[in-house]
Parts: sequence; structure tokens; C-alpha cells
Amino acid sequence: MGGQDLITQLKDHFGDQIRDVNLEAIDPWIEVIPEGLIGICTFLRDDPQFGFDFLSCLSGVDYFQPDPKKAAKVDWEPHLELVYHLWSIANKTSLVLKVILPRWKDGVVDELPEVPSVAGIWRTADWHEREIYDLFGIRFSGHPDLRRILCPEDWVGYPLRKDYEMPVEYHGIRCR
Amino acid sequence: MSTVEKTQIVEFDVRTDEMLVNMGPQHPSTHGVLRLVLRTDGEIVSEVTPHLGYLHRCAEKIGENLTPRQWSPYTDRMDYLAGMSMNLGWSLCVEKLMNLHVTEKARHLRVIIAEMQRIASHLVGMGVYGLDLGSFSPFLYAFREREKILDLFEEVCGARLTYSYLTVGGATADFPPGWLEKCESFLEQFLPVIDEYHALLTTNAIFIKRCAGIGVISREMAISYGCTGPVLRGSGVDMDLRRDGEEWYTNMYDGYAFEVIVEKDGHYPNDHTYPAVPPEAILGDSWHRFYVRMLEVRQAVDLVHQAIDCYRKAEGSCGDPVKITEKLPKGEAYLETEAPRGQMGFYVVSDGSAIPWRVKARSSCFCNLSVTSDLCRNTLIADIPAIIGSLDIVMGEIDR
Amino acid sequence: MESINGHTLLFLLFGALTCFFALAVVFSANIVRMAFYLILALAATAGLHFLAGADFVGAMQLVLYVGGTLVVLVFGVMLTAQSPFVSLRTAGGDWVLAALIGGTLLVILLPVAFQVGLPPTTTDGAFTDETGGERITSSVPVTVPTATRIGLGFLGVPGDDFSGYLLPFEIISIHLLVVLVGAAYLARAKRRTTVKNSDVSGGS
Amino acid sequence: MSEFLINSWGWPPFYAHACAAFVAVVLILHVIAVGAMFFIWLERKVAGRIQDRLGPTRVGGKFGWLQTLADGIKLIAKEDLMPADADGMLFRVAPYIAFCASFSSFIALPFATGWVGLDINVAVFFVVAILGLEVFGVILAGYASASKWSLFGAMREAAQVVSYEVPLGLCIVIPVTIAGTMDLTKISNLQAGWFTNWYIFHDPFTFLTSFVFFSCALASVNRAPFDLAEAESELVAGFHTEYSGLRWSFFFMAEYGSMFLVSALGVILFLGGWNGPIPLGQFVFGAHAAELSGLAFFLVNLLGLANFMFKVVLGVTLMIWIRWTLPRLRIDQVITTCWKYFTPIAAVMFIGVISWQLLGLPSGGDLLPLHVDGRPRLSGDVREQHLKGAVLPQGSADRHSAARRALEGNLVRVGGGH
Repeated sequence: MGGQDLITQLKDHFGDQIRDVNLEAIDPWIEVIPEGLIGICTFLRDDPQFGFDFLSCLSGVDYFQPDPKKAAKVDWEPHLELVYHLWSIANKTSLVLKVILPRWKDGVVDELPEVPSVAGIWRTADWHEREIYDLFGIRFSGHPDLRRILCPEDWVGYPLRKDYEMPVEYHGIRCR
Repeated sequence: MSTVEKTQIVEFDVRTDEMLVNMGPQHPSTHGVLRLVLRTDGEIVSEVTPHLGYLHRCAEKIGENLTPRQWSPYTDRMDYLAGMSMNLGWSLCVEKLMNLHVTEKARHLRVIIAEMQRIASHLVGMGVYGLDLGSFSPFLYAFREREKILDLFEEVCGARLTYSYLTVGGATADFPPGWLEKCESFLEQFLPVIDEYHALLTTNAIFIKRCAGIGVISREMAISYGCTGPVLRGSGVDMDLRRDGEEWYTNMYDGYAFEVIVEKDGHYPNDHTYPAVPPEAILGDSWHRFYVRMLEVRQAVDLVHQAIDCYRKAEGSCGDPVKITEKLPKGEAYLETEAPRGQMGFYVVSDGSAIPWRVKARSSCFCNLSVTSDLCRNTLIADIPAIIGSLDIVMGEIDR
Repeated sequence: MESINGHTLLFLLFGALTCFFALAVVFSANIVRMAFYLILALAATAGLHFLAGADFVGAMQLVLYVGGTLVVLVFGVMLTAQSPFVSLRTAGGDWVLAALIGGTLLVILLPVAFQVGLPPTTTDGAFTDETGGERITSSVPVTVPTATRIGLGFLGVPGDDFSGYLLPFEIISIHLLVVLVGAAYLARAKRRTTVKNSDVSGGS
Repeated sequence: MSEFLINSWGWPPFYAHACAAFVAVVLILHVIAVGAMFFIWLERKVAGRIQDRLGPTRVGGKFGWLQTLADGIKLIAKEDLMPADADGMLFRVAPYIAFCASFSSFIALPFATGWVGLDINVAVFFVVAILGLEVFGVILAGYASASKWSLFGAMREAAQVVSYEVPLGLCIVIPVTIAGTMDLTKISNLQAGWFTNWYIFHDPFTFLTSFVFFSCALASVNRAPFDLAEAESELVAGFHTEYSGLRWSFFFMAEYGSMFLVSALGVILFLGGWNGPIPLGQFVFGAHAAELSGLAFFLVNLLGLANFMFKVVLGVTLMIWIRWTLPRLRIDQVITTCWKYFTPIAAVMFIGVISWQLLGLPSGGDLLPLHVDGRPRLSGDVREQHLKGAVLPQGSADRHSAARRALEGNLVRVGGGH
């Protein structure tokens, strides 16, 4: 589907904001730097040639190996990954956008990494970003109403992180 | 120009203060444990904020410790009214990752099961919607037919609600002998019943008065909020993954003739005798969503007929499921399938071991429900169940 | 009273009920309870009307006062019975003033009530009409057709100089209608605000 | 009954009347209580049939006819809860108001000629008045249970009352104008003879009025498309959300009692009360069917009672049928239907019926008129005969006119004739 020339067109349009491209994977994806996310997403949605007007899914993946033995064999260093699955209703094509984030903002534990929110571009991102903030602890700047959505408001910790420890008790209920 | 002080009597209505009302989590018409905080002024609801998470069972965290075949029982507990479609979606996603093609017979078997599940799920959607609007009888008619489908499923895989029958590589067992004839006899006696439902609800004057023009979702709003399935098609967006989805999913349906149920330039694909669209109904309102579901039941019946013929012609095994601890190739895969309530997406990331690194389920009702706060602004209290009922949400799938 | 006259017994019962509930309205603090006691008081007066044989007027009392006015009154009371208005304590000074006025009115009414004389306790069944007064002596519940006579009195019998009360009735009902519409209009809260010209043009 | 006690047993009149009244009240209460129990059982069976299932079958014998008794015992055994910050007194009193209002209007409801609690001359007006009180039970219950849902239920009930009572009143006035009296026994007796004498076939206007009446009756009883005060799917259970056990059953009995009453009222006003479609009395007893006495009168009344009950049960079954097929209307739709559709229709019907009679157009009654002492009785002359007898005593030549004397004069039983 001519993915290659679309990507080259995208590259020369945005240049260094696209850090990496991988078309051989089962779902070809391009990696984008957080700062350029808003610009690229609006372009991808509005440009008729791309026309990605439908954000199918926004998911987070935590690349961190808790136990040291396996950590040695792993070929990536710990980071958080945001994966945007886009779909174009007109052209019936899909594209995957990835954003690599440090696990904690500039290394300080409990300091959540920042990403600009795309809720302005696709309204569905509003709830998806709240879920990722709730389960992964990634702060989305510019999000209309960033609160926990699945866990109770006063829950501590971010459950889907690999190094997450279940609290011993919550409001008197034993959890572990 | 000088602003001339002009005293003018500004008239306000009788000031009444607002009331915060909790509709849910225990409420007869919120389809499970959904809590809606309504800010009402008398009967008029000025703002709705849904609160979720009451049924959150951390399915995705558990998915990081189980192999794909062990995790499939978790998938059919997500949308417990359409368990087969969830299993199908998860198996296809893992097969896409492993690039594993199932046999021809298994493909047709999957179409039969998926479309029968769609009929059962839409029957629940229709029956419960009648209940939300206050008429009790359609609910029982719908469940009478659904019981028959559940009996058929019970014969196939032993379970009535949470099947985990379709797995990676095909299905755990083939159809028992005589099952296809029973299935066909069910479909024969089901056709006149559909017209009964139309007479009972779709063309009922009070039903139309309660649904038409209520909770209108425009085309752009539906796409922007990521609504899918009957909610999207009810707003006139011509998108059905069985025809224009990913190639890995659509080749399951190639060789099948079916029309996507969506209103194109004013009318629906009229290959069957349907009741006409009433004048009050605006494209994208609750009535249209309900109507799309009813037509999809009709479409599913045709599809099952075609699938049964193809299944009889195909030979070979009905698909041999992979080993429980099958090694997954390194990489990631995302696949969306057309579940009865919308597009159910599964995303699996594997690091080469038998247990996936990350598993994510994209729920259709999650996005469909996100529309409510925009939709229910200054409606009446009686409209809230009408709108939420038309979205046909299942809390298990939303909270995962 | 050698034997209990059913009629007086019921009359005393309904009279006591009316007075009791009327007092309850005055003494109760909760505004919704006041409305409730008012309903019972007016229903008891309807009972009195039935006792007096005026069944049409009794039913009218039930329909108009209890079924009509008080439904709207309770409706209004419920709307406003939020926290500030629920308990209306009357201050000390008002009690004295109220007692004073109430007392004088009572003093005037009591002798008038007794001049009418207690309903006779003779127990003969038939109506006696030679005494000229409206004497209800029988304790058999009265089933004389009052509605027809009220109707005719209303319309006036054809071919007779006495024309009925229809015209004044119509005038009063139109008048009441106008009063109601006026009240509804005045009830809408209005505030006199100074609005700058730009807002006015922009806003309209 | 009371004369019997006074003459043969020599009781003092007061006790006799008190005892007669007591017996009458107990009789009525039992008729309605048994009726309500029967209707609850009927509703379960008819609902079952409509929904393609059996309804109660195991409780007590073949058709589960003891089901309602079982419900009653369950409700009595259930704990009577009361929310903490509910208004205690009002919360307890509300169900009894609704119950008394719906049951006390049965005093004026005749089951057959003479079989009536108290033959009030303004029976129709009395029944409508008492029916209007039932709304207080609902409103006070809604307010007193201090929960937001029941407050909504109460508000809706109040709004609904304001909107359906006008058309209901108008529809009731129409048969009253035809009959010329508000006494239910007379209205029903005037519809004797063939079914064409029934007021529903009197003229096209009354035919339509009966349907408007039936819909407003549904609204007044909170049933089917108008059951907004207790809308399960929106308001949890509307005004009786916080009630349970015996108090809840009082609301339940009140609802079925007023269903019985409203359908009985409709039957008497439009469907000829206790007169069957064909005048059996006329065939059997010939000319002097009107003046029967003793056993014959009792038998004819019994037949009349059977007719009346059959029609009432038909009416209630229709209500049940509508409830289990139609969805519920929204509150603003109910109010628009009542104000913008029922009231104008009822008004037009009213004018229609009046002009129909003034112009003396042929009415249903003229097709197969009942022969009263040899001469076919025409509908028109019923009123004149009633008028002549009531007020105009012969030979009053003094200064005041007869009417004024009748009004201001003492309570004279003026001439015979009614």
C-alpha cells in the first residue's frame, strides 16, 4: 500500500521528530518524540492522503524486568512505551505511533513522565489517557480532566507497572 | 461609543436549586455496576458524570502471568453476553502474532459460532432496552429465543455463558453430530419471531416517541469518540470490520455475501422486508441504533445459513489447538474484530517466551459509554435509561 | 338525652376532628405537617357537610378544597420545603398577639353558635315541616336530591321571573381566572439589573 | 336492614343504624379485598400468558389461586423498614390515606339496583371527589421517605394529577348530561334494554368519550403507559421505594382497589352497568319487569350483579393487558397528552353530546327502545319526566315562584317521581 513512500513523505515533512521507523513488523510502526506528538497527530488526521480520523486504541507498555537475573539478558533498557493504533475509515489503512518515555521523569522516582494529551484531536483519547494515567502513571499535560478511572480515586501506586507492589490493606480490607 | 446605562428588567424563571442524584451503582437500568452522578434541576438533567471501575478485575495484569490459551477464559468474562466473540478476537490476535493459519473448516465453524453469538447478544440488547423503557414483555420473548441458542452452545462446548470454546488454532471440539440440523431448524422458526419483535417494539408508537430524536450522536462525534459497531453505524458511518477490517480478519469472511447495515442516502439495504423508518427518527438517535441491531440479527441469520453450507462442503479437521505452553514469537500484534457491541481489539506484546509481556483489551463499550456526558446534557431523567440502553453497554467489558 | 342520637354523636365527632386538626395546623412546626393537618381539617368539614344533608356541597368541598387547592399547596410546599423553610417556629411575641385575636373571635362566635340551638333529640323518623325551621330530626342519613335544586336555582326555572345565579357565577369565574393568570405572572422572580448597551444589543 | 332491626328485633334506632352501617361497610370491604386479591392473581396469570409463560401454578391447587394469599403472608411477615431521616408520622400515615381514599369511594358504587352502600344522590361526583384524595397518599409517601427517588416519584404524581383530572371530569360529565342525574343507580337503570341503549352507543361523541375516559382512568390509577410515579426503570420504584412489608401492601391494595373502582365507574357510565346486552328481564317477566319484588327481584339483581362483575373484570383485564404490552411514556409526554389532546377532545365531545341532544337527533337508545308500560320510552322524555316530578308542584299561585319556594322553603319532599 505504498507505505514506504508515505513514510518518506512524512519524514521529509517532520524530519527529526520521527526517530525510528519499522515497516517489517506485523504492524508497521513509527516512533515519535513526545514534543512532536501533537503536530504529527493533527497532520495525520487532517491530511486527506493519510486521513487517520479514528484512534482505535491507546495502550501503555512497561519495559522493565524486575528480577536481576533476567534483566541481564534483556536487550532494551527500562522505559515506558505509549502505543497509538490509528485507523483511517476512508482509506481502510492502519498505522501505529510509538512514544518512548523514561520510567520516571528525569530519574526521580514517583515523578510521573509527561506527554502532551491528544484528547483535543480524538475525543476518545480522553478516557484512554485517564486509564493509562490510572494504571501506568503517565501524566498527560493539557488533558481536560485527568483523574483515575478504573481504580478508586484515593488508590496508591500504578498497578500495571512491572515493579508494582500490591498495598497490604486498603481502608481496612486486607489485599495481600 | 458611550455605553448608555440602560436599566432593563431581566426576567429569571423561578429559581430552584440543583440536586445531585446518584443513579447507580445499584440501579435497575444501568446494565450492571455503572454509577452516574446526575446534576438535576427538577426533572431536567444538566450534567452526567459516569464513574467506572466497580467491576475492574485486573484482567490485563493477570494476562502477564498466563499463556494465551490459559488467558482465554478471561476474555469471555469481559463481554459476558458475547463470550464467543471475545474468544474469537483473542485467538485471531494471537494467531496473527504467530502467523498461524487455521484450516478451512475451522474458519467456517468460527463464522457460524460468531454469528449465532451475535444473534444471542442482540436479543439481550433488544429485550433489556424494552425493559428500560418500561415494557416488560419483549424481554421475555427475547430470552426465550436466546435460551434456544444457549442450549445449542451448551451442546457444542458444555457452557452457556462463559465458553472459552474458540482458542488459538481453531476450536476445542468439533460440532456434535446433528448439531447443524438443530441449528437450521432454530433459524427457520426464528424468522417469524423477528417480525414479532418489530411489531412489539420497533413500530410501537410509544417506543418511537421515547426513542426517536433522543441522544443523537452526529457522524463526527461518533468517529471522534471512537464509537464502534451499531452505535457507529446508527450514526450513518459505513464501517463494518467484517468487510473493511484488517486483511487477517476479513479473510475469515471472504466468500460470504452480506450487506453492511447502515443508512446510505436515506435508506437501509432492503434485501428483506423491514418496517420503514418513522419520520420522527433522526439519523444517529437511539431509535436508529436499536434498528441497526434488529437488522443485524436478520443479517446474522443469512450469514449462518451460508456458513453452514460452506462448513458442510469443507473437509479436514476443525482446527487443532496449539499446545498450552506454545512458545510465542518475539514481537507484537494488534487486531480488532467486529463483536456484537462494537470493535473489540486485542493487543499482545511478546518477548519470545510462552507468556506474553503485555496484554491489552480495547473495549468497544468503553468508548461508546464515553459519549454519555456529552449526550445527556439537559435531557429528562426518563431519557437517561433510554440513551444508555441504546448504547447497549456491558460493564464487564468496560472495567475489564 | 334518653338514647344516644347517632346524628349528634357524629356531629360532635366531626366537629372535634375539625377543631383538633385546625389547632394542629397552628401548633405544628414542620410545614409539610401543617399542610397535612390542613387537608384533614378540610376533609372533616366535608364530613360535616354530608351530615347536614348537603351531599353536593360536601363533595364539592372535597373536590375543590382538598382535591384541588391543597394538592397544589402540598406541591408548592414540597418544592420549597428545603432546609431553611422546613420548620417555621413562631416567635414568642406572635403567640400573644395570635392568642389575643383568636380569643376575641372565639368570644364573638360562641354565643352565636349556641343561639342556633342543639339539633333536637326527638327520635321520630319523619321530617316535621310545620315548625318552619330546617329541622333534621331523623337519624336516617338524608338522601334528598339537593343537586337538582341547586342546579335549578342556578339556572332559574324557564318561564318564571326568577332568573338564576348563572350570570354572577360566570363573572366571578372569569375574574378568578384573571387573578390566577396575574398571580402566575407576578410569581416569576424579576430583578431590576442595569444592563450596558453593548450587552443588550449583543444579547438580544 | 335497619328497619328490619328496629321493627322485628326492637333495637333502639341508633344501634340499628350503626349495626346496619357496620355490616354494609364490612360487606364492601370484603368485596373489594377479595376483588383486589382476585385481580392480583389475575394480573399474574394474564401477564404470564402475554409473556408466553404460565404464571403461578403450584401455590394452592391447580391454577395457583392461593398465590395472592401467599404474597399477603409474605408481606405481613416482611419487616416494615423506615428510613432514618424520614418524616415518621407522614411516612406511616401515607399508605393508609391512599388505602382509605381508594376504598371509601366504594360506598357510593352500586352493584345492582338497591345493592349499594349508600345511595347518594351525587354518587358520581362523590366518587370522583374521593378518588382525587388518593393522590395525597402518594405525594406524602414520596415526600416523607426522604429519598431523592421517591421525591421525584411524588413530583411526577402531583404533575400527573393536575393534568389528567380535567379531562377525566369532562368525560364523566357527558354521560351525566345524557342521563340527567348523578345517581349511579339511575344512570345504570336508564341504560336497560338492548345493548344499543348503552351510553357508549348513544351517539358517536359518547363512543369516543369512553376511550378518552378509559385512558384518563389509566392515568388516574397510575397504570401502564402512565405509571410514572413508580417507574421502575428510572426511579428505582418511585414513591414507594422505601416501603416494604405491610405498608407497601397497602399501596398495592389501594392500586388494585382503585383499578376495580375506575373500571366499575366506566362500566356504569358507558357500558350499561348491570344491564346485559339482551334484556332477559323483559323476556322472562314481560311488561311489569320494572316492579318486581321478593325472590324475583333478588334473582334479576343477581343476574345484574353477574353482568356487572363480568364487565368490570373485562375492564381490569384490559388494563392488565395494556400494562404488559406498552412501554412507559415520559412525564412531559403524559402532560402534553392530557392537556393538549385529552382536554380539547373531551371538550369537543361535551359540546357534541349537548348539541346532539338539543337537536333531538336519533340516539342509540331509539334503535331498540325499552318498552315501559306499553309505550317505547324515548331517551328525551326521561329528563322531562324527572324534571316534572322533582320541582314543579301543581297549583302554587302565591307571590314567590315555585322554584324559589322550593329553594328557600323547608325541606319538603316534593311530589313523587324519583
